[in-house]
Amino acid sequence: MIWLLPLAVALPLLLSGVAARPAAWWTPGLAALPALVAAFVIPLGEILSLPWILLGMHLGLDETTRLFLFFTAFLWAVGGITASEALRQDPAAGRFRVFFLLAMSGNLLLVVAQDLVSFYTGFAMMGIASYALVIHEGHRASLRAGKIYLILTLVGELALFVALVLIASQVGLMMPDAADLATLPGGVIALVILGFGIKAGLVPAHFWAPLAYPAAPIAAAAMLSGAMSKTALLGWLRFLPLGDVALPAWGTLLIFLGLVSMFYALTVGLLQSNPRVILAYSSISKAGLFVLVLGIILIDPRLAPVGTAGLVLYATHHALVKGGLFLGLGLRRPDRDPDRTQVWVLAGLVLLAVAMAGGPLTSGAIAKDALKPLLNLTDWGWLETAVMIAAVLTTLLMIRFLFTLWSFPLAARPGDHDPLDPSSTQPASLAVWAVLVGIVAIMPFVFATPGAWLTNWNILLIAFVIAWPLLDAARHHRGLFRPLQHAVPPGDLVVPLRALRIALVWSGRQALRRLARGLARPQTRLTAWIVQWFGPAPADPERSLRDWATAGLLWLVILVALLLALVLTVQNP
Amino acid sequence: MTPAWAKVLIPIVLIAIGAVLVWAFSLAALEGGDRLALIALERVPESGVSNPITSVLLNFRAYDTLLEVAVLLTALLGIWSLGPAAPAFQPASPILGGMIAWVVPLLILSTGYMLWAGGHAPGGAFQAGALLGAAGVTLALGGDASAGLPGETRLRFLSVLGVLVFTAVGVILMALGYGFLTYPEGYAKWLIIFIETAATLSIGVTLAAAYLGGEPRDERTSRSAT
Amino acid sequence: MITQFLYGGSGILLFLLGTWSFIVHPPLIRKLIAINVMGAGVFHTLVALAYRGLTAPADPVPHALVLTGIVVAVSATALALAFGQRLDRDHGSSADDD
Amino acid sequence: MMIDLLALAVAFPLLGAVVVTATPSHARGLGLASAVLTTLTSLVLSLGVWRDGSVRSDFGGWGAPLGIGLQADGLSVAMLVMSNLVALAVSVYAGSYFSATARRHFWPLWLLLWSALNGLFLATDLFNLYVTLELLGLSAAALGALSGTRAAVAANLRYLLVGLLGSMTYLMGVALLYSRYGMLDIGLLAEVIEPGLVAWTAMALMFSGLFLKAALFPMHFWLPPAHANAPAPVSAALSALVVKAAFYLVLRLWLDLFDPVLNASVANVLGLLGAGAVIWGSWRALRAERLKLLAAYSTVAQMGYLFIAFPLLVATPPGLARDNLLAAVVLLAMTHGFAKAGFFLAAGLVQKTAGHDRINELGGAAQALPAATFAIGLAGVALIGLPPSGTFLAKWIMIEQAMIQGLWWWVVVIMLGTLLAAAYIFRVLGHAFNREPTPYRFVNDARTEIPALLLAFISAFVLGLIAQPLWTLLDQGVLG
Repeated sequence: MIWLLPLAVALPLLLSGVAARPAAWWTPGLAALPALVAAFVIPLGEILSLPWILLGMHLGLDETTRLFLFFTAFLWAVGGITASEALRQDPAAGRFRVFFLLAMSGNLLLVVAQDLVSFYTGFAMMGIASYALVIHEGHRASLRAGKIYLILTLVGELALFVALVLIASQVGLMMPDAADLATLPGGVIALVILGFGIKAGLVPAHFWAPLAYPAAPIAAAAMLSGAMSKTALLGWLRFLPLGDVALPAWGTLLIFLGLVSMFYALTVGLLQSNPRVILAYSSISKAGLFVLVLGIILIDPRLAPVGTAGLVLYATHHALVKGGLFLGLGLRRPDRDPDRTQVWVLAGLVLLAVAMAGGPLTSGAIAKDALKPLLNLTDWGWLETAVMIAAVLTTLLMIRFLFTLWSFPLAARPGDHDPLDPSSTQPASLAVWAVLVGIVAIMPFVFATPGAWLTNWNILLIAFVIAWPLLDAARHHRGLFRPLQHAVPPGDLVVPLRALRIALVWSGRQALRRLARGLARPQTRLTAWIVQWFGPAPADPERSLRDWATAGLLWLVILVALLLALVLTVQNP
Repeated sequence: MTPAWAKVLIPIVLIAIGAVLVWAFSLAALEGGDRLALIALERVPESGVSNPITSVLLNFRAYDTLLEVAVLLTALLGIWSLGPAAPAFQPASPILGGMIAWVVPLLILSTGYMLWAGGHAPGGAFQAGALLGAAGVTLALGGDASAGLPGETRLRFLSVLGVLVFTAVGVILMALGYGFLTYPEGYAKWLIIFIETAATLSIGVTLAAAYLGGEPRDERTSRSAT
Repeated sequence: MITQFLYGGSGILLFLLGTWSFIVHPPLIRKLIAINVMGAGVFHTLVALAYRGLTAPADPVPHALVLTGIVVAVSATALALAFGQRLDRDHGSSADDD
Repeated sequence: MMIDLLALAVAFPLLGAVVVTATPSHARGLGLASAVLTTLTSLVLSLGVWRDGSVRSDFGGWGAPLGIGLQADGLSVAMLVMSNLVALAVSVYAGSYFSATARRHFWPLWLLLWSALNGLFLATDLFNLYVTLELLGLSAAALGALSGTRAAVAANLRYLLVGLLGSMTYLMGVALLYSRYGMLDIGLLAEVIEPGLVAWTAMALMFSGLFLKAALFPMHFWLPPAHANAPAPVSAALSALVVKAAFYLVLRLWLDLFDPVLNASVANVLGLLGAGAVIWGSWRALRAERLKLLAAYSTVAQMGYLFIAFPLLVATPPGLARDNLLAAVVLLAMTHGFAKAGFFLAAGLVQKTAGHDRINELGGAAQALPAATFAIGLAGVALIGLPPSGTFLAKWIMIEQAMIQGLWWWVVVIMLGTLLAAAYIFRVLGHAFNREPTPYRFVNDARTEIPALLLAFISAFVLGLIAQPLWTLLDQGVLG
């Protein structure tokens, strides 16, 4: 039975080899199915060792990763079916399928991997393959988004690589548990936070997300925000020393980072008008919530069991709901289309948005409930209030999202299924999306007791009280909020970063010019001297190396250096 | 453009290296002793030839020599790959032509002698091949565009003959159970002469062809050129 | 012994002269000659090593090595000359400018 | 009947060269046949070493010190397998790459180069190595000039001369060792060599000669023009195999001959040069305007990683950790061999289709050749060191060892090189993703595209995922 795990990882990898052919349009839809089955049938705790792969591959499931595997595989299956169906007309779909399957394989591998190397392998495969998904459409916007995504991803992966190697060299084990991690130096913790923080979209490393989510085809955006961003949480759960030692300084830092992420993303998100960008900022704020809870656990390790379970439940909820919201966006058609199914799509989207806001009787409510004990137990009373305010803002953000469903124009996008084409229908995508919405709908009744069902009703109420007059005002005075709408462009920080670069270059040039003016006279003298004694300065630095005498002298010097190194060093006995 | 300081520095560094080299070689020469001389000289009688240098070249270290013939072939092939040959020299004047007519046969005769002498005295395939090559060069200087070399097909065959015979002997001996380039007792002398003859032909042809430079032309054109 | 040192020492001197010339003289043909001088130096040194006094026969191994080395050096020189000739023919000018 | 696979690994390509020289009209068929035969021989030989341990064969039956022998141990066999598989792929590719006239020149020289490579990996005799190095250098320079352009001829003449300078210096070191110890066999010398001026001078001479041939920074100046101007299959072989052979020799002498003589300082000199190569080569690759020049500078950088291993090797005490480190170095060299060959072969296709290889204008050609572009991407994965390539595993082990030994500055260099590599690879790949229609036929020309793709695939997936046999293999040789 355990052999289902390598099969689950290998199937998408193998299918990616043939997925470029037009005849293989169905591959993304089927590739995740073994993984989905595996999530249900593999016994926990059993580990399959494949010592001949990489530095020894160990696959297995535990309580946490079973849920992760479930929602990851399920999302990829749904997304895969959507992608198969939506992109059939796209001439470049073959390329998309190949990278979609590679990213899928990487994501599944990192979930089921028990050792460091396999985890990183999956993580890197997923991250790099997604680059091709982000830039799939090939416009300027997507190329720019892809570039920023790629740079941040590579930085994150490099940080993580160093962190994992450091863990391996420090602990001496390829499968460390929390107790082994207790003695990690601070640098490693910082690298782990940075490496996964980029993937999760933690402020200030978040700005790739609001650019990439709207740029990527809808199925890819759903996977990025639903499945892939959750790998960061899994990574933190694995590689932060949770539950064994109290690290109050790091905990405080994480709480601070989390709060900043939540409030910053929610505020900026409210000012957006593109529903996909709004969803991106919602994801960033949720990453903030995750980090906040992790910080609490780091301060008080006794909370680890409760906190971990709560986080995993929250991640499941968020992954399904966020993935569902994106996929639902892809199923939207213009209002003038009298299709009855559109009513159901809208109903589903509303349900998912309510769940995202944590409305009663939804998965959001039970997820919030699961995290409640942590917020209550900490000494900081104001934290609960802050989280509550964030919840109100989240609700407002979801209201704003639903509002933009009507106001934001649905345009034909080359990568997506054309929403304006009335003849095109996506029966399979609709069906699997309906299943997804159904699962979200029954989640509260499966995972929690009735006490949790109504957790958040007061917050929802407050939000509506705030939203109602605002919506009313907006309806009566069109243009009232328009100045706010474009106050912050998607990808917020990119803009000041670019300005900073321009400013730096400009001021650097100015400084150089001033320096040059100051040095002009002595410099001419110096130059003359250098020209006289050292010959003209080469324009191409490689040119001087290609000069035989310089190269020859360097070579002789290295010969002498070798000799000196041998002669002058006292030999070890 | 070489910097002036480099021109000063290079001799200084080289002199330093030279001093170390002389010192190291003095140490080495003093402590070196007999090196391989005794072992080699002791084994010469078993090698099939009485000239110790030929024993080393064609028996003890025959593999080196095989690769060396291959290096020669590589150089020739490299030269051929660089394009056609330079135009031929002017035909020799009658006096020079007469001398060439005398010298070339003499060179070829000495080639045979050199080859044979290598078994017991200084000489051998390379010296012999060099003489043969010199014969070709002499012809070329006298205005023979093909330096007395045959047409393309035969030229190609002759130029690889050395490597071919050398390797084939090695492989066949191996197949017979003696090991690669391991001459069976009693046959060593004849095998060495066989290999040396082939090598001499190849070396001579290669040197002459390398002197001409350029690809071999096919037979008809080369004949009409001469 | 002194003869041997003289031979060996002059071999090293040749080697160094060749190296110097290879490095400082830009024309490729001079570099090629320099390489051959270096080779001559190495072979000289090797031959000096073979000397074992007036009475004992010389060590045949260095002799054989030198013979092999000479042929290799000749081959390399021939190829390099052909390269140079090709460059000359292409441009009519010398290949020294490299 | 006795089959000496060691001798055959050298003799088959040699005989093949003879045959194709004599019958140029059948060069392609006979050449390919010898290529297959040689590769099979090497594979069978390697399999034997993998199962039963190292083998040695003494030619002429004299044995060291008088005679010459060949020896195959784990290290040499690992390089042998890599170079023979790469060479086979290059042969298949070259079969349809060259025109009929170029083919006549390519095949004999190529097979001679191949026999030199095999001979070099199996050699045990210092002077024999000199002859092999010359065979390698001459055939490589001649092959590099096959494209016939003035730039190619000039660059390869320079390469030839630099190589000769290196060989002469190496030979001087050999002469010194012979004069002191009176033997040339590496194994026998290793037993008697002792620290002292003679051994040190010999080591400095031999290593500095080999550095020239390995294009170690700053002696790399000849490499980019020579490799970038050669025909694509030749560039692949030069970059993937020929410089690697010089590195192999440095490693071999380091481990087997000079082990009692060397120390940490000299390792640091090697490491520093390697670090310089990583940073300078990567930077130049990032700035390169032409695809093949980029690949050539990337070779300079990748050779640097291999030399960074020396200070780590010296710092690590003998034992399992050191064996792992050594295996990592070999894995790095092998992966780079496959990756760089695949990269050059694919780049050659792109160049042939586009008529040039200026990176900024390659979008259309890359779109027309999805398989070649994919091969460049896969090879890029290995060059950057992304998982699951062999480079990734190698870097993992090297960094782990460096951290354990407290040598963190090498980690900084490796990471910096990785970032730069990612930058220059994605600079190329970025041009492949615009919206031009991708043809349905993924492979346009199987003879040329499949070898490139296979090599790149091996480098990106196979070597990393199934590295265990390599560990077993290396246990049979230098490590055992």
